[in-house]
Amino acid sequence: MTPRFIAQIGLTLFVFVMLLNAAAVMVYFERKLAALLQQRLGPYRVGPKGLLQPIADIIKLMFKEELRPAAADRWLFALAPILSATAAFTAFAVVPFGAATTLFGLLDEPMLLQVADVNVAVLVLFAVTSMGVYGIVLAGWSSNSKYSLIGGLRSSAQMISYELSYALALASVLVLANSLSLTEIVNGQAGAWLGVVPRWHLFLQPVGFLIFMIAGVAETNRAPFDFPEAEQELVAGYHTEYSSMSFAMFFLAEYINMVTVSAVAADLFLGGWHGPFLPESLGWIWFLVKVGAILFFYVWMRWTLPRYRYDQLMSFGWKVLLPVAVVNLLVTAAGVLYFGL
Amino acid sequence: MTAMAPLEHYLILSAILFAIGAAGIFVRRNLITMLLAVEIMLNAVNLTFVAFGRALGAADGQIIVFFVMTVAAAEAAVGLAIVIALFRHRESLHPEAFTTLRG
Amino acid sequence: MLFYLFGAIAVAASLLVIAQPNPVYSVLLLIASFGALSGLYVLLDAPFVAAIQIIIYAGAIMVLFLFVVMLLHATKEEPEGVPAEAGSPLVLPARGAVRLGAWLAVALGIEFVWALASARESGDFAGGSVSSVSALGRLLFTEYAFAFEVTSILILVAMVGAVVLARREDPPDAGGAATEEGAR
Amino acid sequence: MLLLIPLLPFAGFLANASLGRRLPKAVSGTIACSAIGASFVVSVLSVTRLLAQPVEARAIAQDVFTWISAGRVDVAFGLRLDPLSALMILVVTGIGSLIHVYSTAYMHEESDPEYARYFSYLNLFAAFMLVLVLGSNFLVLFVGWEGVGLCSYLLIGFWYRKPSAADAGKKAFVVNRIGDFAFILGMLLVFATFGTLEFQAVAEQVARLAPETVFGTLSLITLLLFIGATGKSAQIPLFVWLPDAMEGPTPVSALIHAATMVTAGVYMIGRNAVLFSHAPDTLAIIALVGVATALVAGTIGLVQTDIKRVLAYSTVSQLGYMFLAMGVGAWGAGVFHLYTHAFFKALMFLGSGAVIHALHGEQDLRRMGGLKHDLPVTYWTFLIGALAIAGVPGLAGFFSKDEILFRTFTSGHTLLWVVGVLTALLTATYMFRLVFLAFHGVRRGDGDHGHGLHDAPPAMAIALVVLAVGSVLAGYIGVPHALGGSNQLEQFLEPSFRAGAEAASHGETHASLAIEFGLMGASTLAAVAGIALAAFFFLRRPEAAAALSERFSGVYRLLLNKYYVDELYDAAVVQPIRRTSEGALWKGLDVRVIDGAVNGVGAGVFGAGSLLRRLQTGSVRAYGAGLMLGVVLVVGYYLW
Repeated sequence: MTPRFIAQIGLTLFVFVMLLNAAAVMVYFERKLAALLQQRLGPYRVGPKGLLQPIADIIKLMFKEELRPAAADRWLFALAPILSATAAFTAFAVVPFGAATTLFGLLDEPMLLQVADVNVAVLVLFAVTSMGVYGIVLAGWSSNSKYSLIGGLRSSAQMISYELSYALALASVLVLANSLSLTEIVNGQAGAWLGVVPRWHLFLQPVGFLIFMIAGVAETNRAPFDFPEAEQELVAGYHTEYSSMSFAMFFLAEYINMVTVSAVAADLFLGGWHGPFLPESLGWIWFLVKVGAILFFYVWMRWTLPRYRYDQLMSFGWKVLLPVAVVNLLVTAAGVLYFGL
Repeated sequence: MTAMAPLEHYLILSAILFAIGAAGIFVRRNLITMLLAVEIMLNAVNLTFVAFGRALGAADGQIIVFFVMTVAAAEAAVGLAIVIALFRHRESLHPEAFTTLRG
Repeated sequence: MLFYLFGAIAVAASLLVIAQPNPVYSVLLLIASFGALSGLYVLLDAPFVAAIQIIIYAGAIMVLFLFVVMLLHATKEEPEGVPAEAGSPLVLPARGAVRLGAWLAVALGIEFVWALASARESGDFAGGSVSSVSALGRLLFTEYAFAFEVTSILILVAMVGAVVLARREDPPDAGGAATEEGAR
Repeated sequence: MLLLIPLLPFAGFLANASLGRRLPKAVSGTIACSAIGASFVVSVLSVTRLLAQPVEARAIAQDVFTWISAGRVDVAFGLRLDPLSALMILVVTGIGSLIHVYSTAYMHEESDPEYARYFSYLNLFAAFMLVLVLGSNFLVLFVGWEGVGLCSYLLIGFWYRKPSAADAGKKAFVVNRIGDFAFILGMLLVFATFGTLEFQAVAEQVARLAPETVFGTLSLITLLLFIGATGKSAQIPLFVWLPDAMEGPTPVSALIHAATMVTAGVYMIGRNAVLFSHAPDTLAIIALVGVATALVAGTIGLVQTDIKRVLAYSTVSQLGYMFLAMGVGAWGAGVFHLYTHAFFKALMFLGSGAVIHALHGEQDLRRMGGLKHDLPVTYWTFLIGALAIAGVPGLAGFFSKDEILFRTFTSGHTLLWVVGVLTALLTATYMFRLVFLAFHGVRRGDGDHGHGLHDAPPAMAIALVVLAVGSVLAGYIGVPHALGGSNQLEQFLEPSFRAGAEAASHGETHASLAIEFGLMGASTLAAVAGIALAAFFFLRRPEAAAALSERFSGVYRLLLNKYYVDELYDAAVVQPIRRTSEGALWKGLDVRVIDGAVNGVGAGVFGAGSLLRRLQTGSVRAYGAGLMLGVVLVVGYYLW
């Protein structure tokens, strides 16, 4: 039981708890922000300024009855939310969120603020994300309900379609950074050009960033790409038949996925924990600020833009986004090759 | 890294998986499951490639796995498209339902 | 040892793939088997293969299978009721062929294991490992460049073929799932 | 540099063949003309460089690439410019350019794609012809030889929708193939005998041998080569294709079937002068064949009614003259005649083309007449050509023809000389028959072409005038000593007819001036008499000609039907082959043996298949079981 081992376990637990918290905070954040955008008050009864609302929500969900349709496939119906949530949590494991630290000298050598430092982190991220599809597909199918099935199929088709553009946008960053390790990619963005402009990949990859954000929104099934749960058509999509904690897990997964995508975007394009004014050891504050900004953007979009039509989404993904992503990757590769960027 | 299992064990595992895949073709009466059995066989071969590649210290084993996966993807796409087309004609996935071309 | 854990998972999952009748479970069990294989690849110092095993096999190909299963509602297996056509003695009755084939598969497995067991030399992992993705990439785009290009053509052909095969004769409804899935 | 000469027209061919369909006529015509024109310029530059070299070593060689290198065979794709080929490339590119220009107007009524096709063929022909004359060995020459044959076929059958044109093309091709076959045999024999195909090397080896007194290898080689030449140059017995070749467009007849391609045989003999001079037997045959062809063709030309056919027989006849010259060893004289003939015969073909053009396709002499007022340019230029070919003193034909006859006489072939003079008389007669029938007298054709005849358009007129000037002046580079000249051309060509090392041993045979003037007088007399004869029969008393043909109706019909040669060939060669093919090969071998074998195999396969198809159960798993069985057995075998 070396200190390092203990620190690693502590870090893992910390991330787990923080992700749970993040989901709760996001719920509050979203409801408040939505209210603001719609000129309402939002939750304000539970606790000061409604701050305890998420806790109330959780308690409510926990005490609800767990329902299962009679014709549902028992095992898969139970497995689906677990898969979803597991994939969401696991994906964050490879995302670094702060500079290496010795925890105030407790450790002999610095430890990365990242649950698992894998040298093929980006690939692992993909692998885990692609597993998330199964949760949704199985939820849709095992419910044995047409709303769920259509929602599940739509969702997975959408995720698979946009995963390509997502991956290609990411790949162009990989080409720039010449590494598959997220930590290395972040460290490559330290410093600034001419002392003013941060060396973020955002400035080298504006198109890539845009593609990444669009595909990220579609990946997480958020508005304006939230067909799987389009209320008007599908009641609530793949989780129509779910209730209580199973539903909570899907809910959790969705919010954690948002956080993950935001965190990855911050790492890949916005320089991660690097930023001016703050010492390296407090870099995680920068990281939180950046993730928060992207999350704000998410919520803002959801309450501002109308929903697309499903066929528009698919044709946009295959006929516009994917070609643009391919061209972007080619141009990036050519640029790296000829200008040695 | 802990001590690795000997190469033979990887190969035996691969042989067992291959046999399972081969048997699957005959045991199941569903075209889709039969295709799945083919995938098992392909993966058994992949395991052999990677194990041998590791044993010989060469990267070629991994490269070939890459190609096998590509071929598997193409095979799955075309195979499943054929299954869908067949299903439209016969409303069945039973392999013996498609024997119109027998001699 | 992790090898035996993963190996056992792979064998058990694969056995269940072919041993139970519901294709949805088969697909999921196969994914589990792939996960175990991916673990084995990590043990073999091939993290890249492990990752693409999950991304491509489990994440893309198996989704395709799952879709087709769901699309065709093929959750139940049909009975082996198709009678073998009465014909000349040369015809192998389907039932007999099936039984023979299954036993032959077992025989093949036994042969392989036997062959390995009787091998004179014992292999070990003395050779160094090549786990760097850039080394693989370099090899792929130099020595195997031709194969790589040919594979890309194969994929293109497969894609076109799948679209054509899965297309309905009547005009497809907008965003029909079948065409979308066939295209992948 | 040398390579450019054939390459430029070839580039023109590629351009017109690939893009021509979509180009307007002006563009494709310009491409073709500038390609051959540029080739002409390059040729002139090359010849200038050649002239700058010392007389004895005048040659520019270029090995483009190693073509075949296998064991003993080592052939380079070599080009070589020496005096003989210099003259030839100037003729080919010079006259070729004029004919290209002429064609732009003559072919103007064709559609754009057809127009481009025509010019692409014409350019391709020029390219091959230049390869033929520039080739430094037999094989390269043969490439050009076959290439011009191909182009000739394509251009004769240019209007392939007309059955007669398509047939004529096929006939030319087939007849040429017979000659080519002999040529290939000769070539192989050269290689077998000398171990090389280079002209220079062969000549040097031959020069060391004594001339054959009895018929031997050299004679056989030269005879085979000569048979090849009779095919290409339309000599007895293979001359039958040339008159039919007149189905092609008239400029093609002028370029290919009068000025250049048909002289390839003469050129080839001249190129191998050393070889041929060592085979006196062959030379005798060549001389005999030449003079016989000249006479036969001349007599046929006397009665033909198609304006182009008359010219075609005239061409055959003049080619006979050239072969006569070759046969008596007067290489220079033969090539001289080749060169002057190119001018006036091209001129006359183009003139006849202008006539046909003006009359909207009318080719029958009996429907012409009186055209000299309507077509003055054509008339005067044509007249110059006729005078030149007839051998009227002062014009090109006189010098060259006289040179041939003089050399024939001085080499002791008095009989050949007599026939030659007779033929000269015939030449003058039929040529002026043509002139008088077409241009003098009154129009005998239908009234519908009566007015609105317009003379040659500018592009055609330019070509005619330039060629007419050439027909007058071309002879002056070969004025014989007797007339105070120095016979420059012959001296210029002399090195080409000797092996490199051989000294100029046998100089010019110096006959006495009296004999030379006498002979000149005789041929002049023949020319004048011929013209007078024509004037009498076809200008003064046309009915006398009719009466004459009445009285000798047998001879007349014999001549009109070209001595029944085509019919003879049909009965002797074509029909037997056809009967054998039909009776033995088709109904016997093909139907019984080959079809029987094929059907038998089919039946066998069908029988085996009907047995094996029972294995085809249609059950995937049964197939799989079979596969597994095989795998298990094979693996088991190796384990055993």
